[in-house]
Amino acid sequence: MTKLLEVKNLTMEFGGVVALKEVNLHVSAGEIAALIGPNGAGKTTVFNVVTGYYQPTKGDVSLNSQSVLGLKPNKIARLGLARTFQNIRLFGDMTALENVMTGADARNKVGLIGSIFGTSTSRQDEKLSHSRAAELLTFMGISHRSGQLARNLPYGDQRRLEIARALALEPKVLLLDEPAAGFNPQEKVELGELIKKIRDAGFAVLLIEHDMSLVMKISDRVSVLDFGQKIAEGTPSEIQSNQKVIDAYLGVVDNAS
Amino acid sequence: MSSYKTVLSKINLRDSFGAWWENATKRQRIIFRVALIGLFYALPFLDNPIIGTPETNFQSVLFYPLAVFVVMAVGLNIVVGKSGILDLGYVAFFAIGAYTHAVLGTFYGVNLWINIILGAAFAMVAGVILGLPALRLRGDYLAIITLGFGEIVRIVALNLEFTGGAAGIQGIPAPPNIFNVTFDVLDPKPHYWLMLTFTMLVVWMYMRLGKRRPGRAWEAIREDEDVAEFMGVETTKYKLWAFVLGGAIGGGAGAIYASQVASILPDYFTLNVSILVLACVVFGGMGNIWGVIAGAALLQYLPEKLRFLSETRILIFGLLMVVMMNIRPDGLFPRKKREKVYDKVTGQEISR
Amino acid sequence: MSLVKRSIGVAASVAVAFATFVAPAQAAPAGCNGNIKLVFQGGLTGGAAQTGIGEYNGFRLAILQYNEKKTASQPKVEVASIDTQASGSQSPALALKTVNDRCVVGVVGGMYSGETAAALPYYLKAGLPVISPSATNPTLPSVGGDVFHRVVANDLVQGPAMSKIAKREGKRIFVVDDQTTYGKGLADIIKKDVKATLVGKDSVTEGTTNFSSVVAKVKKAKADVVVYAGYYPEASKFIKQLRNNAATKNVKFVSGDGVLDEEYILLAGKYANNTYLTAPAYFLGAADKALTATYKKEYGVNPRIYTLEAYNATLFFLEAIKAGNTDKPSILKFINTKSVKGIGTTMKFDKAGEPSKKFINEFTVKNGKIAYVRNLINR
Amino acid sequence: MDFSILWSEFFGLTLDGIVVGAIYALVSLGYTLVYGVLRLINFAHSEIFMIGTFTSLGLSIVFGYTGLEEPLGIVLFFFVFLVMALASGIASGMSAVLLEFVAYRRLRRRGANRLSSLISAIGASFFLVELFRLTTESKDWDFPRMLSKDPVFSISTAYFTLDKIIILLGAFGLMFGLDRIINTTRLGRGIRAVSQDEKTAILMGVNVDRVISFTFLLGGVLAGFASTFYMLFYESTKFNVGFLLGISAFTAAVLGGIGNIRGALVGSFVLGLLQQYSSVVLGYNWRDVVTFVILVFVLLFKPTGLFGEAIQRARV
Repeated sequence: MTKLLEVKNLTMEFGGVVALKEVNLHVSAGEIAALIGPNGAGKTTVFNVVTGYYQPTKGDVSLNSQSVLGLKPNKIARLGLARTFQNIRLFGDMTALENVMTGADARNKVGLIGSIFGTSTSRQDEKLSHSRAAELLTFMGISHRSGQLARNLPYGDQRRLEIARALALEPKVLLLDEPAAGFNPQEKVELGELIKKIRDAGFAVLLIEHDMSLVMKISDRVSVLDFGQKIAEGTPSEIQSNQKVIDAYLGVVDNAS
Repeated sequence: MSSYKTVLSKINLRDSFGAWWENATKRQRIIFRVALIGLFYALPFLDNPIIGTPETNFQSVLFYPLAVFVVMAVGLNIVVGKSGILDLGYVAFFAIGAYTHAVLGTFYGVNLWINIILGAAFAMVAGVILGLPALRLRGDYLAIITLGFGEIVRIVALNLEFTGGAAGIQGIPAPPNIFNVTFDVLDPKPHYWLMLTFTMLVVWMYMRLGKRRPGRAWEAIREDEDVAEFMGVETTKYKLWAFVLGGAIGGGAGAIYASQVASILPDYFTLNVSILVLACVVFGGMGNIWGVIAGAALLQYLPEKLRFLSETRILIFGLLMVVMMNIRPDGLFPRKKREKVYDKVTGQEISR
Repeated sequence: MSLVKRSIGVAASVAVAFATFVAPAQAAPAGCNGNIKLVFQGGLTGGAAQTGIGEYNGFRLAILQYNEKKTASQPKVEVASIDTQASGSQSPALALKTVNDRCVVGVVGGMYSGETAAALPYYLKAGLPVISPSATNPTLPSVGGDVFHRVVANDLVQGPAMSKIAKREGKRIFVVDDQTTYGKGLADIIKKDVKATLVGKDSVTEGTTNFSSVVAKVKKAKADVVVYAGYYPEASKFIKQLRNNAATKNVKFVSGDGVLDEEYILLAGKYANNTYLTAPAYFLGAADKALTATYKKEYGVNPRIYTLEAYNATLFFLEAIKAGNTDKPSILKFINTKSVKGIGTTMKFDKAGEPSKKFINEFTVKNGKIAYVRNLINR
Repeated sequence: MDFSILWSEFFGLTLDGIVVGAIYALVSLGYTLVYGVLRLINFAHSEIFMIGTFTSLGLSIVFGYTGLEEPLGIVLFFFVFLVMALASGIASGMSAVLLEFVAYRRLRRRGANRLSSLISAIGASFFLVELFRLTTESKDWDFPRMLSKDPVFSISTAYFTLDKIIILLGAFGLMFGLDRIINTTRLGRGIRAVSQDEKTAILMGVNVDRVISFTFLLGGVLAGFASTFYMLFYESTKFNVGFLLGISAFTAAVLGGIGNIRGALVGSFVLGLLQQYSSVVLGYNWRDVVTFVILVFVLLFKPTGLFGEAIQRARV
C-alpha cells in the first residue's frame, strides 16, 4: 500500500482566519478515501491547497513522495491529480467530447507549432485524445452526448461528464467534490457503483461527500474534518462508532437527511 | 424592434447553410470552396453600381479598409474571440508591422516579402514583452494595459527620429513584381490579392489550430480559466501564444498596408483603429471565424457605401451598431450554437 | 457572379485603364460631354472644417466666375471635392477615385501637409497637376515630383520669419509644437534658427487642454518669448493659461499661419491681442474689396485665411484651360512653365513647384481684429 | 530629464494636479459605479461628460455671456454657476439613464456577452460624438470668463484662484454626498448589494433595474457637475472633449481598482499628479507613456489596483 497522495500537517490561514490546522491526510493506491465534515469544515480548502490553487501557510503536500508545493495547478494536474467541482464547472460552450479531450490533451506532448504544421506526432496525439475521450464517455455511459454542448446536458450527465474530463488526465488520484449532490437515491447508488468501477480501473479516489450512506458504503477509509482540524480517521465502521465524530457531525446530518 | 427581431431570428443563415454544408458531398464542398475563393479574387472587377462605392475607389476600398480590417479582425479574434482576452491595443502590432516595412523598406531597401516576416516577428517580440507581465492580469485591467500599449507605440513613433516623427515616412517601396503582376500605387488590385492570400494563409493556420489542441486550450481558458488550469492546460503559455499569434498577424498586415499606401503617419494608428477592429470581431460573432470575416467586411464596407450621406454617415453607422447589437447580441453569425454530429460507428466527427 | 458578368467587368476596367493612360493628348477627355472637372481636396468636415470650407468657397467662387464669363468654345468646368477630414488615412482611397476619373484635370489642395503627402503618390503616378493653397511642409516636393505646386511659401521660409520676430522681441526664446506634421516641422526649423537664444522647448498634442506644465517650464526658463507652432484651438488655450500666470503674463507670443484665424480670436478673447502671427498669405478682405463683397453675397460668411490662396490656385488652372489646355499633360506643362496674374500677386512656379515669389507677412491682433503689420520676407 | 523644475515649481504643479485629479475623480466615479453593478466599461460615459460641457456652454449663451469682457459679481456668479452645474448634472444624468435604457438594458436582460454591451456602448458613443460634431459645426466653443483668475492667495508657487478653490470644495462636497447616498439610502444599499452579488440581491427583493438606472443617474450627475467644473477651469469645449478625458478617468479608475469608489478617487488624484510631474520632467509628449508604464507596474504588484476591486469595502 504505497501512499500516492500525502498531506503533512497542513495549515492554511486567510488573513488570520485559520481554515485548516495541522491536517494530515493520505490516499494510497487502489483505495477510496473519503473526507467528511460539516459545512465550512475546510474540505474544499483541502482540495484547493492540494491542487496548488492556494499556497499553504505551513505543511507539505507530496504526490508519489515528491513535494508538489509551489507548482502551478496545471503542472500538479499533469503529475497525476485531477478534480471535480462542488458546483459543476464545465466548459459550457464546448461539446462534451471536446471537454474530455481538453483533459486528455494534458497527456500529450505536441505543442502549438506541431499543430500548425500537422506533424505526424500531432495527428497521432489528436487521434489519441479523441479515442481516449470517446472511451471515457462510453465508460461514463454518456457517449450519446458526445456532440452536444456541455451546457445543454442534463444535470446528471454534467456530473458524469465532469468526472470523465478529470479521468481523461489519467490521474493517480481523483478528487471528487460532492459528486452525489443533487442526485436522487437511485442515482446515488449508480454513482457509488461507478466510483467503485473507477477505483477498480486503477485510480485512487479522494471523495468529499455529505451523503453518509454513500460514503460508508463505498469508502475504504474515512477522515473527518471539523473546524479545519482532523478529529478522526478510520474504516467506516470505526468512524460510525467514534463518539467525537457523532458529537461533531453525524447528529447534525441525521437531522438534515 | 421586436418584430425585426422575430424576423431576423427566423432567417438563420448559418444554420440553413450549415445544414446544406453537412449534407454536401466532398465534391460539392470543393466546388464551393473554389468558387468562393475565385469570387474573392475577382471582386476588384465587380465594381458595379450595386456593390461599388460611389464616392471612393472600390478597388482601393477593397484593400483598405476592407481586406486590412478582415485580416486584423481574424488576428484579434484569436485573442478576444477564441481565448477571451480583451485587447484594446491591437493597433500597436499593426503599427509595428507598418513601420517595419516603412523603415527597412525605404531606408535599407529590404523588400516586402522579408519585411512581412520581420514585421510579424517584431510584433511577436512586442507581444511577448507586453504579454508576459500583462497576461497575469484579467479582464478590464488587461484591457487598459493593452490600450496603453497601443497609445505608447504611436507616441514613440511620433517622437523618434528614424520613424520620421510626425511627418511619418513617404515613398515606401512596393514589392518587386511576381509572375509579371506589377505592384503600383495606382492599381490596388495586386496588393488586394496579396492581402487576400495572406488572409487565406492566416485562416488556414487558424483552422489548423482551432480544431486541434491549442484551439481547445484557448476555448477552455475563455470558458473558465481556473478550471482550464486544473485540467492541466498551461494557461499562461496558451494565453501568451494567442496574444503573440494575434500580434504576428497584425504585424504582417501592417507591412502589406504600408507597402500599398506608400506613406504612413503616426496618426493612422490611433486607438480608434483598435476599437474598430474589436467592433468587427464582436459584430461578426466572436470566436466564429466566418462570422468575424463577414462582420469585418460589412463594418468596413458600410461607411464607404454610406459616403453619399457624407456628413451623417458615422452618425448612422453608430446607430446601426447599437441596433445590431440589440437585435443580435452574439453578432451576425454567433459562435457554434450548432451542435456537431458524430458517426455512430467510428465516433468520428462528420461536420466541418 | 456569373462568368459573363465577370468578363464584362474585366473588359470595362481594361477599357477605363486604356482611356486613362493612352488617351491622345490635346483632345478634351472623352465621355465628359465637353466638361472638365477640378477637384478640391481638404477637410470639409472634422476638426479642421472651418478653414477647409473657407478654401473650398474660394475655389468654387473662381470656377463660378469662369463659367459665367467663359466663351462658347471654352469647356465648362465642374466643381468637385473630396473630403479628407484633413487626415492622411482618409486621402488614399479618395485620391485614387480622383485619378481614375477621366474628367478630372487638376486638384486644388490638399489643405494640410499630412493629407497632401498621403495623396501625392497617386497624383504623381497619374500625372495629375496639383496646386496646394496652404500645405507648407518643405518635404512635399520630394513626394510630389513635378505634379506638386503650391502658391504659398513653405515652412523653410515661414520658420525664419517667425524666428525673426522672436529674436526681434526677446532674448530668451521658448519653442512649443503640437507634434503635427505641420507644427513639428515648423518648430524644428525655428529651433535651429534661434539656437543661441533657445532656453527651452516642449511638445504638446492636438487636443491638449492643460498647459500648466508647459507654463511652468516657460516660467522656469525665464523665457520672454514663446513661439507656438501649431493650430489655433490649442494656441488659444495656451495663450490664456500663459496670461493667467503672474510669472508669464507678459511673455511675447509668436505663432504661425495655423493660428492666424478668426476662430483664434473668438477662443482666446482679449488674450489674443498683441500676439505676433505670421502667414505666407494675404487676407482676401484686405486684398480685394470687390471680390470680398461677391464672396459674402455668395456664401454669407467672411473669407478666412487661405480663401484667397485657394482662389488664386484655382485661377491658375482656369487660365490654363482658357489657353486651350484641356487634359492633364498640357495643363501640367502650362503650370510648370507659364506665369499667371492672381489677386495681389503674380504666380509662377520653380522646378520644385514652389512659388517663385516667396513672401511672409506679419500680422497681429488689435482689439479683436486681425491686422496686417508688415511684409517680413519677400524673395 | 529635468528634475530641478519639479522642485522649483512643485507646489504649483501639485495644486493643478489635484484640481485636474478632482475633475478626473468625478468622472471616474461614473465608470467605477457602473462597473460595480454591471461589470462592464461604460464606454459612452465620456460622451455623457461631453453633453454636460455643452449644457453649461448653452446656458452661458442663453444668458448672453458670450465674449464676456468683465467677470460677473461674486453673488451673481454663484447663482449662475449653480444653475449651470445643476442643469449639466440633470442633462448628463438623464442622458446616462437613457443610454442605459437604449444601449444596455435589453442586452443585460438577455444575459448577453459583456463585449456585446461594450460594442453597443461604442456605437452609442460614436452616435453622440457625431451628433454633437454636426450640431456644433465641429468647432471649439469658448466659455466666458465669468470669474476672475487672479489668485486669491498663494502658497509658494501654488496660486489659489477662485475657480480652483470652487472645484476642490465642490468636488469633495460631491464625493462626500455620494458616500452618504451609497451608505445610507435604500437605493445606495441596493447598489452595494447588486455590486456584491446580483443574484442574492434579487432574492433579497432588490429591484435591480431601478438600482442600475439609479447607478447610471448618479454617475451621469457627477459627470455633469464635473463638466461644469471643467468649463470653469479650461473655458472651452469641443465635440470630442470627452475622449481624452474619458481615457484618463478610466485609467484612474483602474489604477485605484475598478469597482471600488475609494480606489477611483485615490487613482484620480494619483493620476492627475503623475501627469503633471511627468510632463515637466520628461516633456508633455511622454506624459501618457509614463502614466501607462507606471500603471503597468502598479498592476503587476497589485493586480486588482491600489485598493482592490470589491465595491462593498468602498468608503470615501
